[in-house]
Amino acid sequence: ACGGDKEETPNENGTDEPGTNEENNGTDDPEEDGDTTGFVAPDASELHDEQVLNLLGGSEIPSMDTTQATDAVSFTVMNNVFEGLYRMSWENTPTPGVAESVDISEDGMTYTFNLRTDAVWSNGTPVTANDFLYAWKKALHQDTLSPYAFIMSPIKNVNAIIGDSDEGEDHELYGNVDALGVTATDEHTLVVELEQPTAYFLGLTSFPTFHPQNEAYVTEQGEEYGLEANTLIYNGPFVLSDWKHDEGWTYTKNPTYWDAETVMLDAINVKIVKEVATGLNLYKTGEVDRAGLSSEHVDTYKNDPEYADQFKTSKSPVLFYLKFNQKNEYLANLNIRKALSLGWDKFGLTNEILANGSTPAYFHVPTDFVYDENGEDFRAKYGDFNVEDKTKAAQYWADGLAELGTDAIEVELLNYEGDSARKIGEYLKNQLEGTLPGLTLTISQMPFKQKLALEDAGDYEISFSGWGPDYQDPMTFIDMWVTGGNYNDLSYSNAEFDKLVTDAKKSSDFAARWDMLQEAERILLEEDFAICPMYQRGSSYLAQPYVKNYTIHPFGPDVSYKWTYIEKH
Amino acid sequence: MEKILEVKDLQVSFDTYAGEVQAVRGVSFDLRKGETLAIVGESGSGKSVTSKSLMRLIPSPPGRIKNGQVLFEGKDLTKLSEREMQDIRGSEIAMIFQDPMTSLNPTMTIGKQITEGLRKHQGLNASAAKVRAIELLDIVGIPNPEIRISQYPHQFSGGMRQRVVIAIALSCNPKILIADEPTTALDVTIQAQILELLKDLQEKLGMAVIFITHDLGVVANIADRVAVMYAGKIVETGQVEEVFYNPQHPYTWGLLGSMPSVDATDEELIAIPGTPPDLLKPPIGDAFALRSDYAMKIDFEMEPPMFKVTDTHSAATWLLHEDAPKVEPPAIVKKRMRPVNSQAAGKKEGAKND
Amino acid sequence: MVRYVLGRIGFMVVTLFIIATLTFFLMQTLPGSPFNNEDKLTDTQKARLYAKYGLDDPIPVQYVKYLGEMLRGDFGESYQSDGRPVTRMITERIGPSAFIGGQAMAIGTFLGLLLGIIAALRHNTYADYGVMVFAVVGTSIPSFVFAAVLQLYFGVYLEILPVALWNSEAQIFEWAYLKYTVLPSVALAVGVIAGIARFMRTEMLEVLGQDYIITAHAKGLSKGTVVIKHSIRNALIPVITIAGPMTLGIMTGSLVIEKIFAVPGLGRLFVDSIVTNDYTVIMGLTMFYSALFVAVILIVDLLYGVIDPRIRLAGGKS
Amino acid sequence: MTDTREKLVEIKNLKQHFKVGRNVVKAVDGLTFDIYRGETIGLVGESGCGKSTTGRTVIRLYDATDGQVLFEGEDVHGKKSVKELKKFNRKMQMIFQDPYASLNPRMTVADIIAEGIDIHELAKNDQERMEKVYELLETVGLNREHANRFPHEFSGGQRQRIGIARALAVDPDFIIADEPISALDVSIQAQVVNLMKKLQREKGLTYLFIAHDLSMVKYISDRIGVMYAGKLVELADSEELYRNPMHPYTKALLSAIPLPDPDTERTRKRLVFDQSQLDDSEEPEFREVTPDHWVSCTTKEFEKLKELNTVK
Amino acid sequence: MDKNETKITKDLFEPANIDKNAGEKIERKSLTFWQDAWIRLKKNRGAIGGLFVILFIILMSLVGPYFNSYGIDDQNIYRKNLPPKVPVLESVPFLGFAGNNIKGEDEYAKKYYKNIETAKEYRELRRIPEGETDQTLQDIQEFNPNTDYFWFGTDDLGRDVFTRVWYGTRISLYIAFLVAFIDLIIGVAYGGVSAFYGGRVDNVMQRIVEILVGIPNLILIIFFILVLDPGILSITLAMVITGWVGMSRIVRGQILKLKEQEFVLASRTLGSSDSRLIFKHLIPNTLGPIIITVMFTVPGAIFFEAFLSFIGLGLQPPIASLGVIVNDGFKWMTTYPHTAFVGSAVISALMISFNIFGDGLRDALDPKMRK
Ligand SMILES: Nc1ncnc2c1ncn2[C@@H]1O[C@H](COP(=O)(O)OP(=O)(O)OP(=O)(O)O)[C@@H](O)[C@H]1O
Ligand SMILES: Nc1ncnc2c1ncn2[C@@H]1O[C@H](COP(=O)(O)OP(=O)(O)OP(=O)(O)O)[C@@H](O)[C@H]1O
Ligand SMILES: [Mg+2]
Ligand SMILES: [Mg+2]
Repeated sequence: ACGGDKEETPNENGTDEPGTNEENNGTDDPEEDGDTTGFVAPDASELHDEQVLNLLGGSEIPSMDTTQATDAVSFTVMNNVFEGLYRMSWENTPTPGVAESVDISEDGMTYTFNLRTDAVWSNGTPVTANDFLYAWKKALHQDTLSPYAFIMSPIKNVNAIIGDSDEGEDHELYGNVDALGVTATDEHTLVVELEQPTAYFLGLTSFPTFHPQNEAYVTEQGEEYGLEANTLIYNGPFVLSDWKHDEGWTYTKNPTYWDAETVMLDAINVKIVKEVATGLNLYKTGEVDRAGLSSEHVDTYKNDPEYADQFKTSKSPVLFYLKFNQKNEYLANLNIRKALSLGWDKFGLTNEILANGSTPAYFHVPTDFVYDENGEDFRAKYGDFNVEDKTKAAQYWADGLAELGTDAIEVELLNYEGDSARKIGEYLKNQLEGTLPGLTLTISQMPFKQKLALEDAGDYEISFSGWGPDYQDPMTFIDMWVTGGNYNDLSYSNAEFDKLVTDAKKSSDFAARWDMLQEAERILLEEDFAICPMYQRGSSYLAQPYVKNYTIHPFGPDVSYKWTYIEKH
Repeated sequence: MEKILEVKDLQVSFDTYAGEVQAVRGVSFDLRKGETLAIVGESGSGKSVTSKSLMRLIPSPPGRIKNGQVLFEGKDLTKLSEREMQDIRGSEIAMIFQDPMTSLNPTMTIGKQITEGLRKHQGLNASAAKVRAIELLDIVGIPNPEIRISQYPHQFSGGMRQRVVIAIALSCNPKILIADEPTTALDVTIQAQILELLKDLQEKLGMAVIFITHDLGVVANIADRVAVMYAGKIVETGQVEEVFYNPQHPYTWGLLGSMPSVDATDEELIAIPGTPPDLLKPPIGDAFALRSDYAMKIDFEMEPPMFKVTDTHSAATWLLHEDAPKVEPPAIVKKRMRPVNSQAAGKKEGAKND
Repeated sequence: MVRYVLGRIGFMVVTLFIIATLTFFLMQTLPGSPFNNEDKLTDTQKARLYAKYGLDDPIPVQYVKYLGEMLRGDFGESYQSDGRPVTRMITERIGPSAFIGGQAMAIGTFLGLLLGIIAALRHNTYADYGVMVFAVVGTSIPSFVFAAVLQLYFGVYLEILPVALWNSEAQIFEWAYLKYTVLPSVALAVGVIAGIARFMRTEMLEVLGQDYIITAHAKGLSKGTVVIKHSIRNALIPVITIAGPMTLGIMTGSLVIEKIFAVPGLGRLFVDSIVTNDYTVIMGLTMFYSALFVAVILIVDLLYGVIDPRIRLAGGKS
Repeated sequence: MTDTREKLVEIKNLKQHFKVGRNVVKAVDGLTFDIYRGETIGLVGESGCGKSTTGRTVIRLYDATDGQVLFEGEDVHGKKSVKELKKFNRKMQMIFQDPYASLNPRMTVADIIAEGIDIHELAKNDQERMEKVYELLETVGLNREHANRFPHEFSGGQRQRIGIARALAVDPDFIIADEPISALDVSIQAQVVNLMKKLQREKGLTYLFIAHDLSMVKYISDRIGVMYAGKLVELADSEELYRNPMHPYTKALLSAIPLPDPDTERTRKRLVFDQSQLDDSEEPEFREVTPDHWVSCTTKEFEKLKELNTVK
Repeated sequence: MDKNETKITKDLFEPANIDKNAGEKIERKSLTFWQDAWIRLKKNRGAIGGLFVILFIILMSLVGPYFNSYGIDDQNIYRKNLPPKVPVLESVPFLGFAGNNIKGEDEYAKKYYKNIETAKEYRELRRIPEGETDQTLQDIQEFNPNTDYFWFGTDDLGRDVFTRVWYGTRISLYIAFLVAFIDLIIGVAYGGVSAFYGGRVDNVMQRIVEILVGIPNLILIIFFILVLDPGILSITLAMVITGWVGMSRIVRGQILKLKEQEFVLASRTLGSSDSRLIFKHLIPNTLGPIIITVMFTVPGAIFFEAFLSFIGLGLQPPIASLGVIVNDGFKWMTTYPHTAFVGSAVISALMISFNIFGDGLRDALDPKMRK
C-alpha cells in the first residue's frame, strides 16, 4: 500500500516537525510498542466493560469518496469503514478482505480474486466484483478522475487511460476506461491483469482508491454521496455513525461486517483538535486516550515517572532531506554540495531539537521499511552515507569556492511554514554559516502550497523537503530522481543512475533488482551528493496503556481499529 | 419684608491642578419673598458658582463649599444630607441655566423631562403628571402642547426650549427660582418675550427670583434689587434705581459707562482696562484697584468693608470712607446720576406684595 | 426612513460587489494550486483537474461565472472537501461561532458598561483606577494568553469546566452545551469588557459634565435616577460606534480562540482554507464576513436612530 | 449730501444659497445696498438671518450664488487670478466674532499679526516685519512684550484687539466686523468699540459692523441695515432708524432691546413682530420711503408709509 | 480679614500711582501650547511613568543586545532551555535568578550531567575514542554551568534570551513605528485632502473608505501577507492597508472642524494659499490628535504583530520580533516559562505604558481639558 501525502504538508499547529495532515495529534502515529504484533484475540475477561476509544483528530475529513480522497485523514477513516480486496493486517502484511483468496498467475501478471459471499454493504446489498470495477473505472474516468489514479498504474492500460503513457493524450486508449485490464467474470470473481509483475500489488489493493463502491447507491445519492454520514454505505469493520463537520466523528461497530466477531471496539469517538497543547490538556483530563507531543513537551513527559508507561516514541518511513537545485551555479558544484551536506550536526538536530524519536538520516531509503526475502533490511548492505564531518566539510567548501573562483556564496533555503520548520531552518543556517566561511544562507518560509509551486517550477535553491512512501518498495524513493522524472526538480541527471533504475523496473529477479537499487542510492548520495538526507521522522505521544492493538501502518492508511480493544483497567 | 433666603459669608473654592481657585470669597445677601434679585458682574466673577452653591450643585471634587451658611426658611442648606437636599431641589428652589440648547436631555421627550420632577416631588401618577405638564407648556406659551409634549428637544427652537426649561423649573411651584443667564443665548426679541414671561409668572406665582446676568439692560428690566459681583465678592448692592442712578463703586461705574445710552453717540465709552484678577491668587485689598482710576494706597493693603449708603444700598469701596477724597464719577456715568427716592423703590415693592 | 434604509442597502450591495471583485482578483495572485497532493500529480493530471474545476478558463470568464453563481447564493464547491458546497460548510459552522461570539459580546458589553459606569461615577477613586488598570491590561494582553491560562486553570487544574471541545448534541441552553462555551466566551470577552469599559468611562464622564445632567440634578432627582435615566443612554450613543466593529472583531478574531478550544466554528474553517488554498471557501468566507460586516455597520447606524432621536428624525444624516 | 459720498462697495442683488442635503438654505436672498467710503454701516437682525453669510460673501469667503459685489467699481466675485484676488484681500479685511476661535492657538501673536505681511510680502526683512508688528500692537493698545506670546494667554478683549491688529496689518480700506463684541464681557466691549472708532478716525476706515446688539450698533454706526430671513427689510441713517422705524420687524427689534435704565424699562412697551402684519399681496421690494431711508414693502405699504412720513 | 490689621490712616487715602498699562500685563510665564501640555503631562505621574518605561525599553532595545558576549544568533543546542541565572542575584532564592527550573532543580547542573551522557552517546555512535574530539563534541562540552550565566535564560536553540528579547523588542518597535509612520503619512494626506477639498471629493473619498472598512481587516491582512512573503515590509504594509483609515478619519474630522474656524477664515481673507492654510493652520492644530492616534497605533501594531505570529503569519527567521519570541516561548510555557514570561512582560509593559502614556497625552493635549 502506498501512503498518501505523507510528506510535507504544512504544520499549522506547531507539532514538532514538518509533518503531514494526519500527524497532527499523534492520533495516527505509528508505534513500535510490541502490542501490535502477533495478534491474539484477547480473552473476554481481559476486556474493559466499555469498549470505547477516544481519539483526537487533526482535521475534518476532507472526503469520503474513495475515488476523490487524497489525504491521510480520509484514508484512515476509509480504511476502517470500507474494505478492499485485501486489508493490511496488524503485522502490516496483506490479509484477505472482501476477497477470500487470490490466484496469481505464474508470470505474476494476472490476479484472480475470489470474493467472499458474506461480504455485504451496511444497507444489506452484497459486495460484488462489479462494485470494484465500478469504483476503479470511476477513479480513472476523465470526469471523475481521482487525483490518486496513478496509484493504479500497475494495472494493465491504466497509464494509457489516464494519459501517463509516453504518448500521453494521443494514446489510443486515452480516456477509455473500458480498456482497463480488469474484468468481473461473475458476481464474485474479479480478474486483474497487470502491466508488469508487481510484487507489492496485493498490498496495494488495500489502499482506499481500490475500495469498492455500490453503483446503485452512489447513483441514487448523486451529489450528496459521501457528504454526510447518512449518505454513505459501509462494508468495513465500522460504520461512520456520526459526522459533525469540524467537530468530530464517531465510528460504531458494523454488525453486518463479515468478520464482525473479530472487532472488539463498540465505538470510537474522534474529536478534532488542532492545538497540540489543547490535545494534551484533554489527554490529561482523561477526555482522550492518545495525544501527540511536540518536542517542547518531550522533556517534561519523557522522564516523568507519572507518565512512564504512557510516553512513547515511534519512527515511520518518512524521510526529510535537503534538495540542492543544480540549476544554481554554486549548487551545481559537487564540493559545495558535499560541504553543505557534511557541514552540520545531524545528531544535534534529532537528539536535541526534534527529540521525538527521529533519527539522523544517512540514507535515502529509510530504515525498517523494506526487507529482502531473508528479512534483511535494505539498509544492511551499505550502512551510512554522508556522515557529518565539519572539518572535511570546511575543506570541500574551500575547494568548491576555489573552483568557483569566489569567496562568498549566498543561497536561499526554501522552508516550510510553522514553528518547528522555522527552528530547523534557523539551526541549519547557524550551523552551516558557522562551518562554512563565506556562506550566507537566507531562509524563505512559505506556506505549503506556495512552497510546492516554487519547487514545481524549479524556482528555489535549497529546499527542505520530505517524502513518504507510496508503496512498500525502495523504488518509491529511488525513482524520483531519474532524469526528467516527475519529481526531479533538482535538475539532477546521472546516466548510470537512470540506467540502474530503468533496469530495476524491468527486472523480475528480486536480488538483482535489490542490488541495482542499492547501487543507485549509493550513487545518488555518496558520489553525487544530490540531496542531503536529514532525518527519518519519529514522533512521540502519550497513550493510555490499556489501549491495545492500536494498529499503525507505516504507509497507506495509517491506522486500523479492527483489532483494537480496551484492556481492563 | 420676610426673608426667604439668607446667604452668609459663602466661600467656594475649586481645587485644580494649578492650586485653589477661590471662586466665591465671602458672599452675603438675602432674598425676600416675591422679589427679584439680579446678580451682575463680569464673566468669571463667581455668579454661577454662587447660584449653584445655593442648590449644592457644585461638582465636587474639585469644588467645595469652604465656609458660610445658606439659610432657606431657617434651614441651613449646607448642612442638609444629600437626600434632604434632593427634596428641596426642584420643589422648593428651582433653577434655569443659560443655554437652552444643552440643558435639555437630547434623548428624552420633553414630556418626560417635565413630569420627572412632578412625579418625584408631588407624587403624581403618569397621567396626572402629563395633564399638568401640558398645562405648564401652555402657561409658558408653547402652542399645541398636547403634541409637543411627546417631541424631543431638537424639534424645538432655542426660545421654545428655554420655555420648556422654565416650565420644568416651575413645575413644582418653587418658592425660589434661580435663573442663571437664562436669556444670554437668545435673540433680543426672544429674550424680551422670555423676560416678559418670567415677570408674568413671578407675579402670578409669587416666587422670589435670583436672576443672574451680565446685561445691565436686562437688570434694569427685571430686577427689584441688584448685587454687583467682582472677583468672587459682592461689591455693591441696592435697589435697582439706587444702583443705576446713584452707583458708588468704581466697578459699577465702569459697567454702566461701558454701555452707550440711547441718545448719546459722541462720548467715549468707558473701557475698563486690563483683565479681571486671577482667582488662584486673589489680590490683597480691593481686587478692582489695579483697573481703577480711583485707586488709593489703601486699596492695595486692605479689603474695603461694605459701606452703607442708604438702608438698602451699600458698596465695598474705600471711596465711601470718610477720609477718602471726594471723587467725581466719569462723565458718562454722571450724566445718568440723579437723586433716588428710595421711598419710591420701596413703594413699588410694597405694591408687588399686595 | 425607508428610503434611507433602502439607500444604505444599495450601497451595501455595491460595497459587496467591489469586495467580491477585489478578493477574486487577489485570489488569482495566490501562488500554488488548491489541489492537495499536487506534488504527486503529473502535469497532464493537473491540467485535467484544472479543467474539471474550470480553473483553466480565462480569468474574466471565471470572474463572470463566479459573480453569477454568487448572486444565486452559491459560492461553489470546496476543493479540499470534495464537492461539499461552500454555502453548506459555512452554515454548518456558523452556530458555534455565533454562539460564542454572541455570548462574549453579551458578557463583554454588560460587564464593560457596568465597569465603565462605575469608574465614571467613582471618578478618581480606587474603583476608577482599578477599572482603568483592568481595562489597560485587558486590552494589552493577547486573548490567546488568556485562553491558555483559563484552559489550564479551570480545565486542567480545577477540572470544573471542559478543557476544550464542543457538544453540538446537547440542547442549546442546557448546561451540557453551555459548559463548553464558557471558557472560549470568557477568553473572547476580556478584550471586549476592557475596551467597552474604557470607552464607556470616558463617555460617561463627558455626559456627566453636561448641562442637562445638572438640570436633572436641579430637579431634585436622585443620583441613581440621573445616572440611569439621563446619563447612560446618552453615553451609550458613541459606545455603539465601537460595539459594531468589536462584534466583527470578535467574529473574525475568534479563530485563535476556536483553535485553542477546538470549537468547530468559522474561524477554524477560515484558517484551514487559507493554509490549503481552498479558494472557493476563502472567497465564500470573505464574502460572508464582509456581508456580516456591512450589515453590522448598517444595524449600528439604525441603532443610533433608536437611541438618539436626533438622528432618527433627521433621516439618518450622519 | 448724496453727491459728496463716494461709493466704496456696491452690493447688488447678492444671493447666497447653501445646499444642505436635499434642501437649499437661502441664507442671503437678494441684498442690495451701497457702502460709502469712511462710514460705518451696521447690520442687525436675529440669529440666523444671514448677517455673517453676507459678510463672508462680500469678502468672498463664499462664492456668491448670484449677484455682484463691486469694490471700488470692480467685481470681487467672478473669475480672478490669484494676483487680483490678493489685491482685494489687502483692501478688504474681516474681524471675527469669537475671540477664542479666531486666533490660531499654535501661532505666536507676532506670527498671527504678521500673517498678512508675510502673504503680501509687505516687509523687506525680519526686522521690518517685527517693527510693523510692534507698531500694530501698540496701535491696538498692547505692548511689544506680547509679541511672542500665544493667544491662550490673553483675555477675550485682548484677543479681539489682536484680531484687529491682524486685519490692520495689510492696511485695508474696508473692514467687515462680524459681531466683534458679542462674545465679550460688557466691560470689555467698550475697549474694542473705542478702538474701532479711534482707528476709523485715524485711518479713515470703512466698516461693515455686524451685531445683534442694537444699542452698540447705533452707537458706532452711521447707517443701519436690518435683516430678516436673508433679506434687508430696512436701511436708514441710525438716528433716523431709531426715531422713525418703519418696518414692523424693526419696530419689534427696537422695542426689545433692554436699556440700562430702570425707569424707561419699566414703562416700555414691547412689540411683537408677526409675519401676518405684512401685506402679502405681492413680493415686497426695497424702496426709498424718505431720502436715504429704505424699507422693504409692497406698493400698498409703500404708499401708506410715504403718506405717513410726508404728513409729518 | 488680613492678618496684619493695618491701621487706617489718612495717608492711605492718597491716590495710588498705578501704571495704566499694568492691567494689560500678563503675570504668568509665557508658555507655548507644547510647554503647557508638557506641564500638564508632567503632573500626571502615571503618564510620566509610562513614558519612562517606554524610553527605557527603547534604550534597552538599542543597547541591550550588546550587554553580554552572546550574539543574537549564538546557538548551541546543547545548552538549550536554561532558566535565568544572574551573578549575585542567584544567591537570593526567591528572585528566580538562580538557574532553577520550575521544579526547583538546578537546571544548569542537570544540563551539565545530561551533556556528559550525550557526549558518551555520541562517541559511541560515531566510534570516537576517548581523547579524540570533533566539533560536535566540543559543542556539547562548551557549556560550563559554573561560569555561564544567562540572565534571562536560553531558548530552545540555546541562544541567550536576554540578547534576543531586546533584539526582538527592537524589531517590534521598528515595525510598530514604521506602521505608525506610514499610517500617519497616508492617513494625514487622505483625511486632509478629503476634508480640505470637501464636497464631491470628500464624498468619493469617504465612500472608498467605507468600502475598505467593509472588508474584514483581518482577512485583508492575511491575504496581503499570503500574496507577499511574510517579511517586515509585508507585515507592515498589511497592517497599514486598513490601519491608516483610523488616522484619516481623525484628521478629516479635525480638519472639517478647523476649516470652519474663524482663524482659518481670517487667514483666507488675508489671501493665503492652500498650502499655507494646510501647513500653518490646519496641520499644526491637528497635531495633538495625530500624536495621540500615533501613540495608540504603536502598541496596536506591536500587539497585532504578536497576533500574526500566533496564527503563523509572523516574521521569518533570523528576524525575531517580540511576538515571535513570545509565541515560541508560549509553547514551552508549562515547562520553561522564562522565555514566554520575559517576552510577555516586555510586550505588556510596552502596551501598558503606551496606553497610559497615550491617555495622559490625550489629557494633556485635548483642548477640552484646557481652560
Ligand atoms: N469646575 C470648576 N473648576 C475650577 N474652577 C472653576 C470651576 N467652575 C468655576 N470655576 C472658576 O470659578 C470662577 C467663577 O466662575 P463662575 O462660573 O461662577 O463665573 P460667572 O460669574 O458665572 O461667569 P460667566 O458670566 O462667564 O458665566 C471662575 O474663575 C472659574 O474659572
Ligand atoms: N456653510 C453653510 N452651509 C449651510 N448653511 C449655512 C452655512 N452657513 C450658514 N448657513 C445657514 O445660513 C443661515 C444664515 O446663517 P448666518 O450665520 O449668516 O446667520 P447670522 O445672521 O450670522 O446668525 P448669528 O447671529 O447666529 O451669527 C442659517 O440658517 C445657517 O444655518
Ligand atoms: Mg456663569
Ligand atoms: Mg453670525
